[in-house]
Amino acid sequence: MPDAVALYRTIRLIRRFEERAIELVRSGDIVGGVHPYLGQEAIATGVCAALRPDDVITSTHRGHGHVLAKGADPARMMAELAGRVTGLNRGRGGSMHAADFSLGILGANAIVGAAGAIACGAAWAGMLAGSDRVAVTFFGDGAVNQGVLLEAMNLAALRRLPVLFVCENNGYATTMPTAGAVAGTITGRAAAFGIPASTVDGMDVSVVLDAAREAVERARAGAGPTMLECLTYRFDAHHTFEHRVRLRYRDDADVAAGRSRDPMQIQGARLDPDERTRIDVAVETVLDEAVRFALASDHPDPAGALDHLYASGLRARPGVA
Amino acid sequence: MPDAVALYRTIRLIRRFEERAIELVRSGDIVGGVHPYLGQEAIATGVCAALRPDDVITSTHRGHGHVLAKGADPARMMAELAGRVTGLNRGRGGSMHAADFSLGILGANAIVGAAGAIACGAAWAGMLAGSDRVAVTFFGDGAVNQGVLLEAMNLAALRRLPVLFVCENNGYATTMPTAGAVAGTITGRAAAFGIPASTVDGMDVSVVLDAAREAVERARAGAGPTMLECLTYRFDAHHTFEHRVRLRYRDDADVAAGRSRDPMQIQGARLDPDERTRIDVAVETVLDEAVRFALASDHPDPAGALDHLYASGLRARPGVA
Amino acid sequence: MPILSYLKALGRALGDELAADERVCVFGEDIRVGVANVTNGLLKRFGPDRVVDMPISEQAFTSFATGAALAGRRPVLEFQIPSLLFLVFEQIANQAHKFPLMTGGQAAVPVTYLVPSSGSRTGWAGQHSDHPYSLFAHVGVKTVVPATPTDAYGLFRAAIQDDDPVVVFAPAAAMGVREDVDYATLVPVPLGVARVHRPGTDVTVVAVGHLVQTALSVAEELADEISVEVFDPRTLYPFDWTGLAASLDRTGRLVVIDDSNRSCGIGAEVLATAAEQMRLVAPPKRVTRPDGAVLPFALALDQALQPSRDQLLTAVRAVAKGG
Amino acid sequence: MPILSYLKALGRALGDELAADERVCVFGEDIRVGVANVTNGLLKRFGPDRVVDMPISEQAFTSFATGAALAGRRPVLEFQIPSLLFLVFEQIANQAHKFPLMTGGQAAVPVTYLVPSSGSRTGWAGQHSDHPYSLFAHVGVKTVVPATPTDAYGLFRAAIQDDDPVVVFAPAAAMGVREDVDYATLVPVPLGVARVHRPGTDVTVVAVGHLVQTALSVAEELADEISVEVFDPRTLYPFDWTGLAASLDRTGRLVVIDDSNRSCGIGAEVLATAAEQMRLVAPPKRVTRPDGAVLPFALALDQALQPSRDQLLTAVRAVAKGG
Ligand SMILES: Cc1ncc(C[n+]2csc(CCOP(=O)(O)OP(=O)(O)O)c2C)c(N)n1
Ligand SMILES: Cc1ncc(C[n+]2csc(CCOP(=O)(O)OP(=O)(O)O)c2C)c(N)n1
Ligand SMILES: [Mg+2]
Ligand SMILES: [Mg+2]
Repeated sequence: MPDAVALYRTIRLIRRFEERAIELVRSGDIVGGVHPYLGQEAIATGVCAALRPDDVITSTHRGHGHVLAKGADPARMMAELAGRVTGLNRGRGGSMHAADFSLGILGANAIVGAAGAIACGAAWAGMLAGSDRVAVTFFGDGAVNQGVLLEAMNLAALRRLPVLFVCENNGYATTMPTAGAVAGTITGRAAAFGIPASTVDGMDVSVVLDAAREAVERARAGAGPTMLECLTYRFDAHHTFEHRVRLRYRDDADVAAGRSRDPMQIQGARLDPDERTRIDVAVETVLDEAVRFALASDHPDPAGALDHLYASGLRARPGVA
Repeated sequence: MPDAVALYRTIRLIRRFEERAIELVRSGDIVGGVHPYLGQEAIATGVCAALRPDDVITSTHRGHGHVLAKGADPARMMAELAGRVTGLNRGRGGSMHAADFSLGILGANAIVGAAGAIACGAAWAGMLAGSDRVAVTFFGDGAVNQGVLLEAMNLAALRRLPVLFVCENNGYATTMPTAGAVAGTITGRAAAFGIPASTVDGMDVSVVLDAAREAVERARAGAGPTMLECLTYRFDAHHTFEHRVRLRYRDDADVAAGRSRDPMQIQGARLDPDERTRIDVAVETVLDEAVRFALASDHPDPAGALDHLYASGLRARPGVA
Repeated sequence: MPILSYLKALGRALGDELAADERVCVFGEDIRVGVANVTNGLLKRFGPDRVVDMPISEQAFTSFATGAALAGRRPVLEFQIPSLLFLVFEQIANQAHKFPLMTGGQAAVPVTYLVPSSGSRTGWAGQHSDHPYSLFAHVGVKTVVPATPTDAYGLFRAAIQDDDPVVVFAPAAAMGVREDVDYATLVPVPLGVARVHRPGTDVTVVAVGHLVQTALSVAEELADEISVEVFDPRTLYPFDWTGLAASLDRTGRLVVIDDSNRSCGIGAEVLATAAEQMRLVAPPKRVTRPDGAVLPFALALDQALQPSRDQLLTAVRAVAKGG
Repeated sequence: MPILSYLKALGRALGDELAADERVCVFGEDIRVGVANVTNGLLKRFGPDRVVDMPISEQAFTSFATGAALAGRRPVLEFQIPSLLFLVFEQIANQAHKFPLMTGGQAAVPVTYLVPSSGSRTGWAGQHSDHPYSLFAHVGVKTVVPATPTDAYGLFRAAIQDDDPVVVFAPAAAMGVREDVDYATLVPVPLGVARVHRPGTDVTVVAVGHLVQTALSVAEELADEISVEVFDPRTLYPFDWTGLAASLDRTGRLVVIDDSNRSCGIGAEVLATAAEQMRLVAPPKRVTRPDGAVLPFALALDQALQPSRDQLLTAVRAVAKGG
C-alpha cells in the first residue's frame, strides 16, 4: 500500500496535470475543453491506492484524476486530450472517453450515471471467473438521480457484486446545487438496496484511503458492494467553457469556503518540506515531458476516421457513393 | 366516503368483471388476453375510495381494477377489452391502455414503471393550477427496480408533489419472486428520497382505505408524496396465456397460502348476508349488461385505423403509395 | 426428417452456443422459466452462473452485459417486448456500439440482443407492437431478421459469435414457420449475406422477416404472369448490397415489403441505395407500415396498418408494368 | 435592422411563447442559469413555476412533461446533448407519441423537445455528437431542423403551439448564423412547409439544417455552370412532399445533404419517395455521415465523417451530368 509520499505524489500529479491541460485548452492544443478535476484529487488518489492493478474502474466526464490515479501514463493521457495518435485511445476518445484497458481503466463516460452498470457487469464477470478482483465506479452527486445508476445498485446488491460505488459530492451538478436535485440523501439511495454506505471527508486522502480499503476488503471477501460518498468541492469551472462565459451559480463566499480545504495542502503538510519540493519538481519533469510528448506526436490520419468502428473489422459504407 | 357496503360492491364488481373478461378471452371475444387483477381488488378499491372524482390515477398492465374503482363504466370498459367502437378508447387501447380522462383515469400503461413520472407531471400541473387534487400511481413489485420510477420518486419528493405511490406487492413479477429481484426493501426506496412509506395489508380494504386516506390528506395539505406498499397475492395467472401454457414458478402450497386470505371474503364477511347477496345479484346484472353491450357493439372500421394518431389532426402517409 | 419450428431453432442455437463457448451467458426476465419459450431447460443445463434471471431493470442489465463483454464474456440478452429496445437505446446505441471506436480499438462488445416475437402480436396494442429494426440500421448496430427456422438458427449463432453488438429480431408472425431439417446441417449463417428464396427475372421483391413467406406466396400466385425474385436480406445492417445489385441486374425492378414505419425505414434505405447505384428500369415501390404508425388494439385496425399480401400483389403488378 | 443570432432567436421564441400562453412552461438542466444560452433571463421574467430546473433525471422529467401536458400544460424541454434523446426514446416514442391514438383521441401531448447545439460540437467526441433526427422521423414524431434565425424563431414557436410532441434540433453548426431582421416580422412558421432558399432549374439540393448554408455556397460557386435549387425542408417529419415534387418537376435531378448516418437516414427517405413518385431524370445522390458513424475525438477525424462542401460539389456535378 502506498505511503504518504506516494499519495501526495499522485495528488500533485493530478493537480498539475489538470493545470497543464487547462493551459493547453487556452492555447488551443486541446480542442473541446475539459472538465477539471481540481480540488477532488484526494478521492481518485485514495480510492485507487486501495486497488490492485487488476482491479477495474469506470470513470466520468470529469475523469482525468481517476485515469491517472489508476496508473495511466500521463504522456499518453495528455496526447489523448490533444487528439494525437499516441494517445491512450489513439486520439479517438479525448477527455471524456480516456481508457486504458491494460490497466483496468474501462473508460471515462460522457453520459452521467451510465458507467455504474458497466462496472457491475465487469465485476460479475471477474467474480464468476474466480477472481477476487474489484470494480470501482466513480460518479458525481448529479448521477444519483439517474435511474440506470439506481438500477445498477440493485443489481450489485442482489448478486453481492464486488463493486465500490464512489460518489464524489462536489456540491454541484454543473450549476445545480446538490440540495436542489437530491431529495433524501445520497447514502440513503444505497441503503434502499441494502448496500452499506458512509459519508467521508473527500479532501483528506488518508480518510478516503481508509474507507476505500475497508470497502475493497469487503468486496474481495465476497461481502458485496459498498457506497462511499466523498464530500469535496470543485475548485474550478464545471468545464473550461466557463472560463470564457461566466456563469453565476456559486458566490464568492461559497467558493472561498469550498477551497479553504485543499487536498494537496492537507496531504502536503504531512510531508517533510524538502521531500515535498523534490516530488513537486519530479512531477513537473514528468508533466513537461508529457506535454512535450503530446504536442510532438502526430495527428491521426483522416483516412482512418472509421478505424475501430467495428471490433469485427466490418468497414462501414462511406457517406458518399 | 364510501361505507362497507360500497367497498364490498366495488371489490365484487372487479372480481366478477375479471372472471367475465377471462370467459371472453376463452371464447375469443377478447383478443390478446388480459392480466387478471384477481386477488388484488382491495387495493384499487381502498385507494380509489379515498379519492375525489377530480383526482387522477395512472395504472398498469394489470389495470382493470384501478380503472373500475375510479369509476369507469364497466360496459364501456368491457367493450374496450373486446375492441369495440363503444369502448373507453374507441377500441384503440384494449386492456393495457384503458383510459377515461373525464374521470381522471390517465390510462393503464403497458411499460412497467413508466407511469409514475406521468402521474407526477399531472400532479404538478394541478398543484400549480391552485387545485388540491391528488395523483395516484399504481405499480407492481417488479416496477420498483425500474430507474424511471425511482427518478420520479425523487422529483415528487423534491417538489413536494401531491402524489401517492401505491406498490401492489403480489409476490411476483411474472415468474420472478419479489425477493429475487428486489434488493433491500420496497419502502426503503421511498425512504431514500425522504418519502414516508408504510407496508400495509393489501387484502383488507379497510386497512388500505385508512392508509390511503391519511396519505391523500397529507398530499392535499401540501405535505408531499407518500408510498404505500400493499401486500397482496395474484390469485390467477400473470396473463391469460398462462391458462394455455403452464409455467412452473409457484408451487401449490404457495398458491394455497396466497389465496387463503381473499379480499372479497374479508370484506364480504363484514356485511349482512342478505345485503351481500343483493349486491352480488346487482353486480351480476351490471356485468350481464356490460357483456351484452360489449358484444353487441360495432367493431371499428379499418378505414379509421390511423384516426387519432395525431392530436393536431395530421394525417399520416399510408404504407403504400 | 425432423420438423424444426422457428422458436425451437432459436432455443437450439442458444443452447449450442452455450455449450460451444464458455464465455456465452444469457440474461433476461423470466428466462429460468422460459416465458418466451426460447430459454426453456437452459438453466438446468448450464446453471445459474450462465443463465441469469434479471429484475425489470432493462437499462442496467443491458449495460451490465456491456461490462461483462468488456471483461471477456459474450452475453445474450432476451427482451420480452420489442419496445424495450427503446428503453435501452442509450445503452446499445450510445454505449455498447461506441466502445470500439471511442477507445481506439481497445474494446469489443460482443453482445447479442434477442427479441423473440417482435412486431405485432395480435391484441397487444400500441406499446407492444413496434418493429424497430430500422432504428438499429440507422445507428449502425448490426441487425438481423431471420425468416426461417434454419436462418433463425444460423443467424442467431453467427450473431453470438460476432465481436460486435447484434440485435436479432424474431418476428412474431414468423414463429409459426416450420421446416423439415436435418439437424446435422444446421450451421451458423454469416451476417451480411442475403438469400434468394426464389429466383426470378422480372421483379425483385426484397422481403424482411416474416414477410418472406408473404412474398413467396405472392410470387407463386403471379408465377404465370410475372417472374418474381424473392430476396431476403436476412441482415438489415450490414446489408448485402452486392447481392441486391446482382438481383437488380437481372430484374431492374424493385419492390420492398417491410413491417416497419415508412419514413426512414429499411425500405427507404433499399430504395435509396438502389436508386443511387443500381439498375432500375421502372420506379420502385415500398409496402410498409404507415408513417409514424401506432398499432391500434382492435384486430381489424392492427391488421390494417401492417403491410399486406394484397398490397404487395398490387405493388408488384404496378412495378412490373411501370417504366 | 437589428441582427438576430440563431441562439437569440430560440430564446426570443421561447420568451414570446411563455408570455403569450400561460400554459407554456420550460423544464431542463441548468436552465435557471442558462448554460445552453437559450433560457437566460426567463426565470426572472416568468418565475420558478414556469421555468423549472430539473435534476439529471431525463427519463422522469420527459414523462413528467407528458403528464403535465395531459393535465393541460404545454411544456418545453431543453436537453443539453443530442444523445440524451436516446436516453428518453421510450418516453417520447412509446409514451408521448402514442397517447392520442391509444386513448382513442382522449389525450393530447403538446410537448416540445429542444436540443440546442445538436450534431457535432468540435471536440465533444463520440457520445455528444450524434444528430439523431432521422430516428424521430421514423417513429413519426414531428421533427424540425431550422437553418436560419428567422426559421429557428418561427418553427420553435410553431412547435410549442402544436398539439403533438415536436422535437426541435438546433444544429451546433447553425448557431453562428446571423440575420438582419425586423423583429416585428418574426412570426410562427407552419410545420411541414419547406422553403426554397434559392430557385434553380438543373438540380434540386435538399439540405438539412446548417447544411443549407453549405448548399447555398455550393450553388453560388456553381452558378455559371449549373442552376441549383436549394430546398430546405425545415420540417423532416411531416415532410413537404408536395413542395419537393414541384421542385423536381422543374429540375428532375436530386442531391440530398444530411448530417445524419446514411442508412435509414432522412436522406434515404427523400431519395426513396422521390424514386417512387417524382420526376427523376438521373440517379439521385446522398451526401451524409457514413453508416453507423461514431464521431472520433480528434478534429480532423470528426470532420472527416461529416458531410462536406466538397462532397456536395462533386455530387451536384455528377448528378447534373447523369441520366
Ligand atoms: C445523462 C446526462 N445528462 C446530462 C449531461 C450533461 N452534463 C454533463 S456533466 C453534468 C453535471 C454532472 O454533475 P455531477 O454528477 O455532480 O458531476 P460533476 O460535474 O459535479 O463532477 C451534466 C448535467 C450528461 N452528460 N449526461
Ligand atoms: C419495462 C418493462 N419490462 C418488461 C415488461 C414485460 N412485463 C410485463 S408485466 C411484467 C411483470 C410486472 O411485475 P409487477 O410489476 O410485479 O406487476 P404484476 O404483474 O405482478 O402485477 C413484465 C416483466 C414490461 N411490460 N415493461
Ligand atoms: Mg457534482
Ligand atoms: Mg408483482
